Amino acid sequence: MAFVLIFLPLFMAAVAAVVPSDRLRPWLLPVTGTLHLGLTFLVLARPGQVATTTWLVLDPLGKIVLLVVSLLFFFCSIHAVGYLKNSHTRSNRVFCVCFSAFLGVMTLVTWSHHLGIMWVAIEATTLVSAPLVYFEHTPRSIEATWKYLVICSVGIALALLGSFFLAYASLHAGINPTLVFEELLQQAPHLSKPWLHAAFVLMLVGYGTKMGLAPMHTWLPEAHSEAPAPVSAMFSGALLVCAFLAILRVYHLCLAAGDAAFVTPILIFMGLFSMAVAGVFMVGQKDFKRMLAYSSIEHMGILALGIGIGGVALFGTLLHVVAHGVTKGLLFLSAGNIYHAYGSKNTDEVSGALRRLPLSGTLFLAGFIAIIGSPPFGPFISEFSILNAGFATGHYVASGLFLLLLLVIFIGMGATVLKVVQNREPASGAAPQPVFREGLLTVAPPIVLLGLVLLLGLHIPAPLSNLLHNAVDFLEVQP
Amino acid sequence: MQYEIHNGLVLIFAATIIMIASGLPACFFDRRFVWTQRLTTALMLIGSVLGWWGLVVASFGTPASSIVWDWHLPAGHFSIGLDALGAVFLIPVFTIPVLGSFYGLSYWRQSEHPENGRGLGLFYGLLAGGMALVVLSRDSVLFLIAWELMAMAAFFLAGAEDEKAEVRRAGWTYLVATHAGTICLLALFALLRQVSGGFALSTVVDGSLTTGIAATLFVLTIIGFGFKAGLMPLHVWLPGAHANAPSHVSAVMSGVMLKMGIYGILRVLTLLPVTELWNGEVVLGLGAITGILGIVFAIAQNDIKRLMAYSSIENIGIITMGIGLALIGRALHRADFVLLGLGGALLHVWNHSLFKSLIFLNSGAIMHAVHTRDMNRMGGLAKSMPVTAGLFLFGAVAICGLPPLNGFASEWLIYLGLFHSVGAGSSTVWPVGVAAVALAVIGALALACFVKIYCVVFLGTPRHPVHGQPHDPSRLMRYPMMLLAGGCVVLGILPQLGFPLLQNAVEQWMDPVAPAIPQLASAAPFQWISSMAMVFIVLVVGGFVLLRRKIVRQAPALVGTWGCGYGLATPRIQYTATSFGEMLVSLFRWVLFPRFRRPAISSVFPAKSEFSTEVPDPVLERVILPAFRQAGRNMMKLRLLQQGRIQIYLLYVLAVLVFLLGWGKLGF
Amino acid sequence: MNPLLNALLVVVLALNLFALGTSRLVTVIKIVSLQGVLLGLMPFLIEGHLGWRLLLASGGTILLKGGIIPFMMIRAMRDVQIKREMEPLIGFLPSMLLGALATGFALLFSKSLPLASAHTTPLLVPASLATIFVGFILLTTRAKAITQVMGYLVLENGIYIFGMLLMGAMPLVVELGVLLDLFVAVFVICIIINHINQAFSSLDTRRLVALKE
Amino acid sequence: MINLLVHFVLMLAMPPLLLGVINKTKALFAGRKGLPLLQNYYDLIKLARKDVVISQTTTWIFVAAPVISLTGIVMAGLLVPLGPFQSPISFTGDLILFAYLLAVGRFFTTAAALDTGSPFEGMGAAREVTFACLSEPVLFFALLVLAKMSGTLILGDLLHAPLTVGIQGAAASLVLVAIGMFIVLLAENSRIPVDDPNTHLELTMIHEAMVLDHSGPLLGLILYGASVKLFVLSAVLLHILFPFQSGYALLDWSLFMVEMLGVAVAIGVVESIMARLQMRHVPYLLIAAILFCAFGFVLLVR
Repeated sequence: MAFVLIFLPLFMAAVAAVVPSDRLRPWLLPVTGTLHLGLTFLVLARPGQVATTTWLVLDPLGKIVLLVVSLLFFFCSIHAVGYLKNSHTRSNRVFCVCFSAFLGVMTLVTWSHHLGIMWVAIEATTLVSAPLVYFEHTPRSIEATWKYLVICSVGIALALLGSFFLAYASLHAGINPTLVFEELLQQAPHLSKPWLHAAFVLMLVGYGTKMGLAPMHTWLPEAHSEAPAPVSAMFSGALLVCAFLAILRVYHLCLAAGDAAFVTPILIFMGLFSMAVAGVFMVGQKDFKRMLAYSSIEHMGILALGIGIGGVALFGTLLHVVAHGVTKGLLFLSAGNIYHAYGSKNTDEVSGALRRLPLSGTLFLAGFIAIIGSPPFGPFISEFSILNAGFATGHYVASGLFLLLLLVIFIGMGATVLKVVQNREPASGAAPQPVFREGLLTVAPPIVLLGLVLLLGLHIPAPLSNLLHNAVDFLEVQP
Repeated sequence: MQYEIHNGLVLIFAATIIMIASGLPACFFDRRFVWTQRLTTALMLIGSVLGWWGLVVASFGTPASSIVWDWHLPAGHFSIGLDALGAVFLIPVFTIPVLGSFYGLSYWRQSEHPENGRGLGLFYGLLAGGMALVVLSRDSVLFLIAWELMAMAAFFLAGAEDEKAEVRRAGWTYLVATHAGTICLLALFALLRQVSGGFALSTVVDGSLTTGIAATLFVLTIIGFGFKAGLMPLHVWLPGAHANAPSHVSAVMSGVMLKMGIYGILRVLTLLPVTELWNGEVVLGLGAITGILGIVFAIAQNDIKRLMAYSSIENIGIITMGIGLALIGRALHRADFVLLGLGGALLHVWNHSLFKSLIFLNSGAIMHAVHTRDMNRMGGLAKSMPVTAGLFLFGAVAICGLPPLNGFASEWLIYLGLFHSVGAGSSTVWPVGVAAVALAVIGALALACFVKIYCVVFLGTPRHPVHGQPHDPSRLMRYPMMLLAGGCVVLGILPQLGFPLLQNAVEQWMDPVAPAIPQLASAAPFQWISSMAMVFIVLVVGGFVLLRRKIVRQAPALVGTWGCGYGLATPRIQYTATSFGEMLVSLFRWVLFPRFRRPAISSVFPAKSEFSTEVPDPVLERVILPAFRQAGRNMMKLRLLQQGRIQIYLLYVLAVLVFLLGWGKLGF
Repeated sequence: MNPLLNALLVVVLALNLFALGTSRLVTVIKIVSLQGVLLGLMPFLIEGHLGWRLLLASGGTILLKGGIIPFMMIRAMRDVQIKREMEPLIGFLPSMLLGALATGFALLFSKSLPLASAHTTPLLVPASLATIFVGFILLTTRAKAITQVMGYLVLENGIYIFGMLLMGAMPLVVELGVLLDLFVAVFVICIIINHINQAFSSLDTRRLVALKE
Repeated sequence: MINLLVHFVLMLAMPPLLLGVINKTKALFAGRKGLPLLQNYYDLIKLARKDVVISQTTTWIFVAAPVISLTGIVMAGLLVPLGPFQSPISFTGDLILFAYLLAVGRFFTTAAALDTGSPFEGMGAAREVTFACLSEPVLFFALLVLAKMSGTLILGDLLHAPLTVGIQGAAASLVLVAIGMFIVLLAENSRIPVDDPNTHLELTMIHEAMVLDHSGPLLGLILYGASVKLFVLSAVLLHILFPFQSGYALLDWSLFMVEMLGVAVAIGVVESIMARLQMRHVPYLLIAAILFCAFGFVLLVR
């Protein structure tokens, strides 16, 4: 099963590489997405862990991330067709190949239960997505790609060192060194503490770079703002979460080793710090795609905070993984439409989106209301339960700061969003030729995503909540 | 699954749903179909009628009727309930919005506002239904959902004309304020859940929590809901939003939505063991400050709708004073204080929703006639639009709390409570006494304020040529106002009508350990007020008729106003809104910070020039905005973190690594 | 065989300092490739015997780091016609001294590490730490894109050295995967470098500061 | 029953006499012969017979205002006990109604003034409402002191507090309250030093400026209402100044009338020996009155 899920997109990538027609090739993406989504549902339907080999196991955590990845890719692939239609200036071969390969390697991340494999897969995501960032071929996009490549590679290299430390911790404990997750989990209590802690820090910093925790986030705004809308959506909703999954692994080990007291302060600090940095850069942000990127940093911070608080907050955190992914997809896709219609990302040149693009503008606004965590949308439920957990576990200061930062971020984000959607259209017709029209392909995905966000806020489907509960139990399992 | 359905609750819930959905059908039709607006209004009407029906058949015995459904949220339950306290607040919800929506049929025609007409209808329904849901919900999460539904709908309503910069600014201020409030509420409910062990808004927290937690809960309640209610330092959003919203929306916002903040405070206070004296004194003082400053700011305004908005703040202050007195009563276990204070507050909730909506609708009619909100350009409208002028007079007299209209009834109750607690020699005599005097000052200032607005707008002669002949509005706009004015009269002469419900609500609010509560009717001999009011009306009408007949019989000589010998009196020399308020403004200069624009007299024969004053909101303009700008500037300095050098970025990674390794104290 | 291993490691450390000291890009590339080759040889010294798995892994390493990567880098360099690193953000001598300090620190620091008894004598741990530090120094002080890539490679080498400690832990597939990643990374980077040169007519990363707040 | 009748008669008939007494006193001080004591009655009768001149700018408010304010004042008078006797109407909380009935009159008088659109009357109206804002707290502090003393909320019993409860312990505050109330009496009835009833410089007037345009019966009603207001407020003041009771109705009534005339004389004396304050200094006087009464309250409850 794993191999099907992983190699299907890679195979499709190969097919895309040979398909000659620029007009037909994009349609391979939705096909891939649909098949992959279907298979994903089949896998998720299976109870408990789905083990293919000792290295490729889909545990409940992986299931959640896989769901997000596959779901988001499905919508982004549809949107991508419309997107490529609108920008038929250059060949989209590289785009299609890398985009579906991207899906393949991310699927690998979700399955991998061997930290080495996981490292390889995450490094691979960087490499295959670099050309996607570079799609526009503008100097800015080159720069973004360069920073993305170098910073992430360096960070992930550190994560490799961290993985080695883990293996060494097991070796030091007198077991023969291993990177297989199950074995580490069983041995967790015996692992040598110093090496385990060092490994945790290294992997937090390393994968945290990829996940976009401040201050290692520096590549993120650039990449998100320069990449095409569907790619940004995948980055923010799926890629970052894959890195988060890697961090969850080592977090899980620390929990199993009974080191919660060690990881908690670090994670809470990193989470709040990321939120604070995001807030600082969101206030007065003129580039609305950068603004969304910083909001991703903020939400990664919330995830870190959530697992830092731990315990009852885990459910909310995992729910937030899903809610944030869906909402951010909605936001990036609608923002992409707005960007296309105005040919600018700067709020000085973009206004009156509600008038020029009634649907996309509304979707963008709704997505904003959802992402700031106001009811009745999904993120509200997750953030509120994290908050409750924070109070329940006595992290009063952290919870207070959490709320304060939420307010700051709301102010920063709201100013930008309202500038975009409200007011009349700019007098100087900055509209690029040909004039962008909202097509079914570009508007339907965000609409459905909005429906999902609302659903998450009003009524979490039973299967999903079971999935989340299993994941929480899985995280809290003590060998 | 627990079912204790009383038909009343079911009807009201249905009404809520219908209201929420009332604007929806129109959205499926083209903006050219003007009849969709009538459809929306019809749905609002159906909803309100159902709601009233439900209120009539509902019984407020114990256990209070409630519906609980399981709900797939970590929060758990979809639980709604109805009790006397809720019913008190549901009455305005089912009254004002429907009137406003009829008014809107003529005031905000779909045909004249094609691009935002349907949206306005949609959010109008959401606002009304959301408010009803706020009152009904018995679960924190559901409450928050309803709360945010209401707040967001109000934002989109206030920002209906978002092509105007002023409107955008006002809307943004509102959005930030309401979100800040919501943040406090999140903290409040999270903390509440921790001490009460659940999200249910019906489990009373036992008194066994530390004073620190109790104080935190209390403060969070006051701040969180105070933002919505418009308590004084938190009122900053209110004037702008009310002034820039369409008039029937302002009517609903000011007449009903502000009360939701009051409702929230009262509802949460039923759950909290707030039994300390300082709580009550703080609320009382807050109310007094809100009342006085609110009305002082109102006097200083020249924009008719801003003035009304500030006067809403004043009335919220009066209501808050009542609540403060009730809290003091709770702390001292004096049932009569609670009865009079809370009874007066709740009665004032009704009264304010009546007369404030009346005058806001009225302001809409005025603006239709003269196309401006600046009172200095109005005048003499009583001749061209007599009905509007007459209706406004009802609102003005009522809002000053003058007998025989309803404003007096509620203020009288609060006065009674305050004087009682002074006479009874309770341990908080002097704050309460000062509060009583503050209420008196509020009354006097309110009188000055509404003499100003009524006379400057309707009496005298037009200060400025208006293009087109101003005239009374259409029936659709007149009838709702008439109904509201009628309400003012009825509640003014026969407030007893509401007593059973109020009594019920007060008894429910009072904590069970308190002594038995006396009957409101016995504590406040309203039959006297009623009879006095009727005598007063009879005497006045009789005297007026006689005098009128005498004057008509002798055919009075109609001449111009005597200019004290000055022959060339022009309308320009009349007292304007600014000049009328000048003395009071200068009395309160130390808090108002008025801005004068004086013409500079340059030559011997100076050219024509204008003198004007304006009083922007001091809290907003002098405290909050500067603080925000400063914070923004500092954040810009921090932007240097992201200055583009990849080498620096890599250093960050290394630095964090070293920092965390050091912090972790890995025991190497 | 520790003496020989340690000798190799000392050479690696020396190469680090050379890499820091030289300004000619070709030299840096050659130094790093030589380092890679040495690393490829070490497993034999540790394992002692020859297994096909070992051959494959080490052979891959030697081939990639000693052959393919330098080849690609030099080609890229020739395409963009640049010879030497310009004056770095901190001079060559200071960065050398810094590298020396880092090496010394690594040597002292690794004394205090709780290492398994088998790993106390060989210089593996200090060498790896020192190499990682040097890699960071290169990454953060050099301006030319190519030199930064070199820095990344040095960093990677350092981590590889640490990997020596636990030969068993890394299955072949993973090792090959790591190598593949490395290869693709360098490949992509070379393309990007090319484009950078076309777009900015220079490889000075200090010009890549358009994206900032 | 008799007392009730007497109450009505006195309240409706006596007020113009007070004005006469005030004028007489002033005249004596000025060494003039002065108007006859009953002059004000003659004026009222004359005005009642006169025709009305009405400005076109006015509306029905202009005509209704005098009626409304007179009604308000008279009904307020029914709540105030005269001397030691009970007031015709009394119920819990009527003290608030008392204050607000006076306020109703103020609302419509000022409205009528602005109805004419004349700058001078607008000026007067503005001053009237402004100073009212300062005299209201005085009245309420005074009521609070009495309420605290008597522990009741019925205006009648409340005003009788000095009589029934006795002034021991509250003497100091009562003195302060009396001073404050006297100032309010002067201000509310537009006497010197706040206002000058018979100046002819419109710019300096308050009450007189508001009625510039009223004529005939309208003016009559207004003047009469003003005098009744003077009567009522003086009656209130008297309860604090002279809480005496002989028990014989006749004696008490006559005593009360003498006291009233005494107050009138006192006002006259004040008006003769003081000059009118500058308009911008009036607030200080009223604030002083507020402080007096506030101190009285604090003294009582400390």
